Order: sequence, then C-alpha cells, then structure tokens
Amino acid sequence: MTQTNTIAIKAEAVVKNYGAKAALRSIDLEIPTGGVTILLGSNGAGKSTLLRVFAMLTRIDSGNLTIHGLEMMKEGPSIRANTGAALHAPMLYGDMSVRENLMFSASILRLPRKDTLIYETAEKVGIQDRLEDRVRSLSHGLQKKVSLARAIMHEPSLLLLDEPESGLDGRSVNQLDQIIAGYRSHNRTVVMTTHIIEHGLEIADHAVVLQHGNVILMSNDPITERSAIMNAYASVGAKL
Amino acid sequence: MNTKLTGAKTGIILFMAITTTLTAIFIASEVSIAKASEESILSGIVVGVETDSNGKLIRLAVSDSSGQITTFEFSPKTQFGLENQAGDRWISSLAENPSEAARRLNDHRKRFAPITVSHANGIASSIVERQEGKLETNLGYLFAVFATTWILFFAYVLYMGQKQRVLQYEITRLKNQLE
Amino acid sequence: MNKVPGYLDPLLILSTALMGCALYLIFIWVPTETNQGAIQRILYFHVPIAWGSMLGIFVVSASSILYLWKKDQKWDRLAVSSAEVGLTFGAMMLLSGMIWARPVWGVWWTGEAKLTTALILFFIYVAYLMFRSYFPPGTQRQRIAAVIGVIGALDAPIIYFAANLWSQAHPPLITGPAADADSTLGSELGIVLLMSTFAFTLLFVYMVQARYKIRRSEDDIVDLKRATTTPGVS
Amino acid sequence: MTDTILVIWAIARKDLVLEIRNKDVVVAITGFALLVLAIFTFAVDLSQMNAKLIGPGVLWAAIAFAGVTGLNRAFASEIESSTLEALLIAPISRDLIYLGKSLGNFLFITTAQIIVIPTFAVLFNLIVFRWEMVAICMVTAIGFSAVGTLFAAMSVRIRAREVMLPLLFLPVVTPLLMAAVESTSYLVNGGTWGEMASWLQLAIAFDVLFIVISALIFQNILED
Repeated sequence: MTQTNTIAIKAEAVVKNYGAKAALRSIDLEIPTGGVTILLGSNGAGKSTLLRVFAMLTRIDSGNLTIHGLEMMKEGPSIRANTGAALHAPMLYGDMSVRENLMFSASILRLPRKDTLIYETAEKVGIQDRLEDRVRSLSHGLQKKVSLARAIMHEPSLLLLDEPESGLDGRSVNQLDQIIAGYRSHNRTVVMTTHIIEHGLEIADHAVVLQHGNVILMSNDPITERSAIMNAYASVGAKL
Repeated sequence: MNTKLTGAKTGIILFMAITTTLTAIFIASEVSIAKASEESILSGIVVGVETDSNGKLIRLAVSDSSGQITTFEFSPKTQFGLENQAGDRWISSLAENPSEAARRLNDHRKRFAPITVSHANGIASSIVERQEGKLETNLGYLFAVFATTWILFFAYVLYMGQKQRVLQYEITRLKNQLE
Repeated sequence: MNKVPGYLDPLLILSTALMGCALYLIFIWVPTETNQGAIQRILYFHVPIAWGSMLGIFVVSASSILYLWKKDQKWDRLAVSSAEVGLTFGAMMLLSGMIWARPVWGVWWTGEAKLTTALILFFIYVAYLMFRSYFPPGTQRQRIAAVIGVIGALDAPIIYFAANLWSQAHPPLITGPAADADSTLGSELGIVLLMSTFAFTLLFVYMVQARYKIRRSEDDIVDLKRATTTPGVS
Repeated sequence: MTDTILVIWAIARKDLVLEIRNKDVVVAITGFALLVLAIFTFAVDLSQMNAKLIGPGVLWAAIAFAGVTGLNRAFASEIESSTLEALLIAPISRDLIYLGKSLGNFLFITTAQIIVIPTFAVLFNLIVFRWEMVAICMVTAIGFSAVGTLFAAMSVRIRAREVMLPLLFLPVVTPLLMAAVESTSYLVNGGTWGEMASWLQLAIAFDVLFIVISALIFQNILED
C-alpha cells in the first residue's frame, strides 16, 4: 500500500469495446494523488467512458485498474466509498425534492448527522435556498449543482466530474473552482473532463489528451507545456 | 451463381440420401406387408362379451360407427392391449390369461371405450385400445416425423454452411482492407 | 485456413455412419411393436432428439457458469452454439412428440408433466437467444445471457416438479408412450435406442462445433471491423 | 446488519415516495389486471360452476401480466433519469440494491393485489377472503418481485423491453403461477391448508431459491 500516497489511479492496458465499436483501445495511465487531472479529447475519444470506468459503472474487457492501490474488480465497495462522481446525466429523482435526493444518497452512504451535512454541502455549491424544490422544476445548471453536491457530500478522496461547468453561470463556475481548489489543498484527487480547455488548463495539475480510445499525450506540467497540449488537442479536433 | 457444392453440403446431401432411402424402403415394405396379409381392421365399441362357465372368453360383439354389429371368435394366440380407466395398459394373450381378458372387455363394454380389432375369417388376432386410423395412415405419421426432422436438420445445417461462407468472405474483405 | 474439405470432417463421417447403422436397426432389424405398430418406431427418433435438447440445455448452463467464473469468450461462444443447436433439437422434439401423440393418444398435446416442462424450457431458450440478439453489444450482453442460462437450468427441476404435481391434480386420460413401449420388445429396444442416441449425440456435437466456428468467425469480423473503422494510433 | 437493513429500506422507501407522488407502477398493475378481469366477465359464461373452474386461472393470469407491466415501469423510470447509476456509484454491494428494489416491487404488487382480489371476488362471485389467500398472495408477490426485479434490471437496456421482459419472466415463474392457481382453486372449492400444502411448499422453495440466487448473481448484470 506504499503507492497509495502517490498514485490515485493506475491503468494498465485497459480495453473496453462495445461490439465493433472500440471505446478504449489500450489505456496506460497513472494519475497522481492530490491534484487536478483534466481529460481532453474530441467527442467519442473515450473521455466519458474512462470516467465511467473510474466510477466503476463500466466494466473493462481486459487490462488492470487500481484505485488507491486497490484492485478494481475485487474491492468495489471500499473503492466506491471514497469516490464521488458527477457525470453527464444528473442522476437525480425528478419527483423528489433536492433535500430528499440528498437525504437518500446520505442514507445509502450511511453518513451521520444528515441534516447539517446536507445544509453545509448545499451551501458549498450554492443551492441552500432551493432545498425544498422538486428537482424536476430546476434548471439544468441547478440540477448539475445538486449532482455535484451529492458527489462531494461524503468528502471522497477521488472526485470524478464530467464537464462540470456546462450550464453554470460565471459565479457558479467560481464556486466550482473553489470546491476543486479545496480538494487539491486537502491532498484529494480530482479527475475531470472539460470543454472549456483554457479554463481547464488554468486549474489543472495534469492533462491527458485522448484520441480514438488511446492516450496521445500526458503532461504533468500543463502551464509550461500548454502549447504542446493545445496542438495535440487541435490535431484531434481537426480530425472530426 | 456458384453452383459448386461445398464439402459440408455434399456430406449432408449424402447423409440425407441415405436416411431418406432407408425410410422409403421401410415404409414401402411395411405397406406391402399390411396389404399382403388377409387381416382387416375394425374399430368400434364392445356390445357383448360371451364367456363359458369358467369365465373364459368365447365370443365378442363389436358395434362399429355405422351401428353394424360384428361377432368375433378367438384363438389362443389372440393378443390384447387394453387400458383401464386410469390409462394403465394391460398386455397379454388369450392363452395366458383368458379370464382377465373377459374382465377387461366387460370393463370396456361398461365404459363404452372404443377398441380396434384385427381379424381374419371371423377370428380376432389382436384386440387393442382404439387406434386412430389404419396402419397405412399411421405410416403417414411416421413419415411426417422423419420428414420434418430431416428437413429441419438439413435446413439448419445448410443455413450454417451458407452463413459460414458469407462470414469467410467478409473476413477476407476486411483483412484486405486492413493491409 | 482449413484446407480439409467439409465432408471429410471426421465427426460428420462418423455421425453419418452411425446414423446409417441406427436407421438400419430402426427400420429393418427391430421387429414391429404389437400395440402401436409401426408408429412406435418414432420412439427411436424422439427419445434421442429429446436427449439432444436436454444435453444442449445442460451445456448452455455449464458453459454459462464457466463464463461467469472465467470470463473467457470461448465459454460464451459454446453457450450460444449449444443454445441454438439445442433449440433446433427442442423444436424437433416437440414436433415429433406431437406427431406421435396424435395417432397414439388421439390428441396433439396434453398437459402431461414432461411435455409441459419441455415446452417451458423451450420458451426459456427462445428468450435466451432473442435476448442475445436484442441487447446492445458488449460484455454486459454476455454476462446477462449467462445469467439467463443459469436461471433456466435452475428453474428446470422446479418446473418439472410443479408440472408433475399439476398433472396429478388433473389426471390425463392417457399415459406416456414410454409406459407401453416395452410391451413386446425387450432387449432389442434397448440396443436400438442406445445406438440411435449415440448417433444423435454425435450429430449434436458436430452441429455445435460447426456453429461454434461460425460464432468465432463472427467475433473475428467484429475485431477486424473495430480495427478498420477508426485506425488506432499504436 | 442493521446497516444493511437500513440501506435496503432506504431504497424501497425512496421507491414508495416516488410511487405515492406519481402512482406509476401501482396504477399500471391494477389498471391492467382489473381490465383483464372485466373483459373475462363478459367473454365467458360465469355461472357458479364456471367461475370456480376458470376464476383462479383468470385471476393469476391477470396479475402475472399486469405484474410484468409494473416491473417494467419500476426499472424504466430508474433508467430514464439514470438514477440507477447513482445507486451503482454508492459504496453498497449489488445484492443490497437488488433486495431494496425487490422490496419496493413486492410492496407495489401487494398493493395491487389488495385492490384486484376484492374486485375479483365480486365479479366472479367467489369467496376468497381467508387467511389461506393472504398466504398465497404473499408467496406469489415475493416470487414475482424476486424474479421480476432481476429480469427487469436485465432487460432495461433493450429497446423492445416491453416484449422481452414477459418473454423471460413468464416461463420462469410458471411453477409459481401453477402453485397460485391450484391453491386458489382449492380455496374457492372450500379446501383446507392440507390440500394446498404441497403447492405452498413449492412456492416457498421457489421464492427462497430465487432470492438467494438472484442476490448472488445480480452483480453480473448492472454495469455495462
């Protein structure tokens, strides 16, 4: 377990196919602990699939994957206890209020002091006024925020975000940045995809560029290697 | 169209030829046996059972579907294959068990249960539970089973052969494309 | 590529030879049964076919369990192949049984336990194959199909037990053909049945392996398509 | 242990809350079952003899078909809002998700039975309000939800799931249906516990087997 401190996610030759469609061809990747990693790539490059694999929603066909040094297939529940995810769909019950949705998540997460916890988390993402509203009546951006609140409620050491800025206004993006910064300062790991590449590169410690289910670039210093990343990203985009 | 037969197809056709020929030979011989013997068949319900003082069978009266009554006598070799109400079948010959045969026939008479008698010259050679139709029609059923079975097998194997060829072609095409 | 022509497949040759022997025994060697007459010869066909369909179900469940355990594609291929062949045998079992029942029992179908069980298992395997063709591709499909295979096999004894209990409550007016089949034929019946079962088992094995090869080709095509559609950066 | 029960209950309660708000599943089951019963009342002659003979079969066929519709709904809503994924991300083992969803489905089917069976008793003019009937309904509802939850979860990603689920579900629950129909037949003819004992035992064995097997096997089906 010595590597637990340095490597959050380690992927070796990870493959995922859907019939004749290859989602991930052969992914080798090491994501260090305590930083923000952004996944870049055009649509269908495998970003979302990779996030779903990390969230254990998708089973890999072959290869090895360890999260915090734990083998994915064997220790599912203990990995998931330390993972929070806000993916593409908000994953909320439309006919329940925001509070009920969070309450439900808190009870399947077996968290203590649920009421205070829910209020505190709601405050962090700025939805404390909307707790009694039905989720169905909320805008897409607000639903995203509720989804984010659910993901960070149990303060997981690994946070997975799929395009978290989409649908958010400027102030909310700032709040998101604060949450992400808070994660980094607590030596927790954030893995996210983004379509606002400039903003992504500002907050990222590591950047990964994907194309056709392969990793084509991995940078540990996105600020200085910015142009290389932009080039790789542009070459991917040009092929679309 | 490619008319050349593939290996598997040839094998299957040979296989079919053998099985069909054997089936046909058998059915033909069976029909001729049935025709050659003097036996005829009558189906109907038992209307009278005559026994001697020991309860041994002497004569049997059967009414067919048109209401005509025919009387049969027995020989010691007469075979029985009769079911009781629960459907258990009793099989014996007159020589083995004459009184039980009488009891069974009386049971059929009371229940109006139909029987089929094979007879020649007024002597019954076998008395069994009513059979649907005659020997020849039964052979039709036999043939139907064999025909459907082999046609299904044959169609399935042909389908597999066809599919394998299409797939093989597709594989070659994709491989060429990859090079 | 396989250079040996298909008709030289030793399995096909062997099963053809055995089937020939079995047919000789069925049609020429074994005497006609007195009660049912010539129609009784369906037995030598019906029973081995029914055995083949049961064998298919057994192979499906065994390879499904192995697939869930080992996650190896070959077990999945074996499961599909034997499900399809087993289904063909099952269809023929039902058909031959019905055609036999008509002259002997006077009905095409009856609520007897064995028939009910066979029919329901047939439906379960129809559902198994339909499921495979409807579900979007990926390993999830294979895992779920394996689950259905296991469930189907587990359900079989319960269905049989229930159907048996059912037919006791609603007694049919006739008994199974097997009840009066051994009336005038003793050892001859056993020999012919054994021979015929052996021949049909070989035919089953031949068909399963032919289907397995097709399945493998299909998988190869999927792999090739994946490689050709979007060339990877390797 | 209490933790486990709390998680199962949390999932089932969430289903109940949603059900009380939009009444999707129970309305689907009850509506369909009542419709089938109503159609039978004029499709066949319901003299006393006939009602006893065909009533149990009609009742359970109606509940079985309606149950399939309800089970489809129960999982489809979870997929449409992709909330099933939220359950999958949570650090709970898959068997708890299965048990929680089954408990919810069991409660829906029971609710539907509470509405449908009195209606059946009135329409078919049969006396069914006895403890035996409660037992029959319980074992059947448990078996339906045990098998149905598993199969609904399986067929949820199929476009034609409305067709696929009954095709999978009905053959597998045949023993349970036979048990329910036969026990109900004994019941409407004034039978005793003893007469239906073997059927109830069969149904209980079916329930236990499928709950255990499904909970064990459920982990194989949810992730794509």
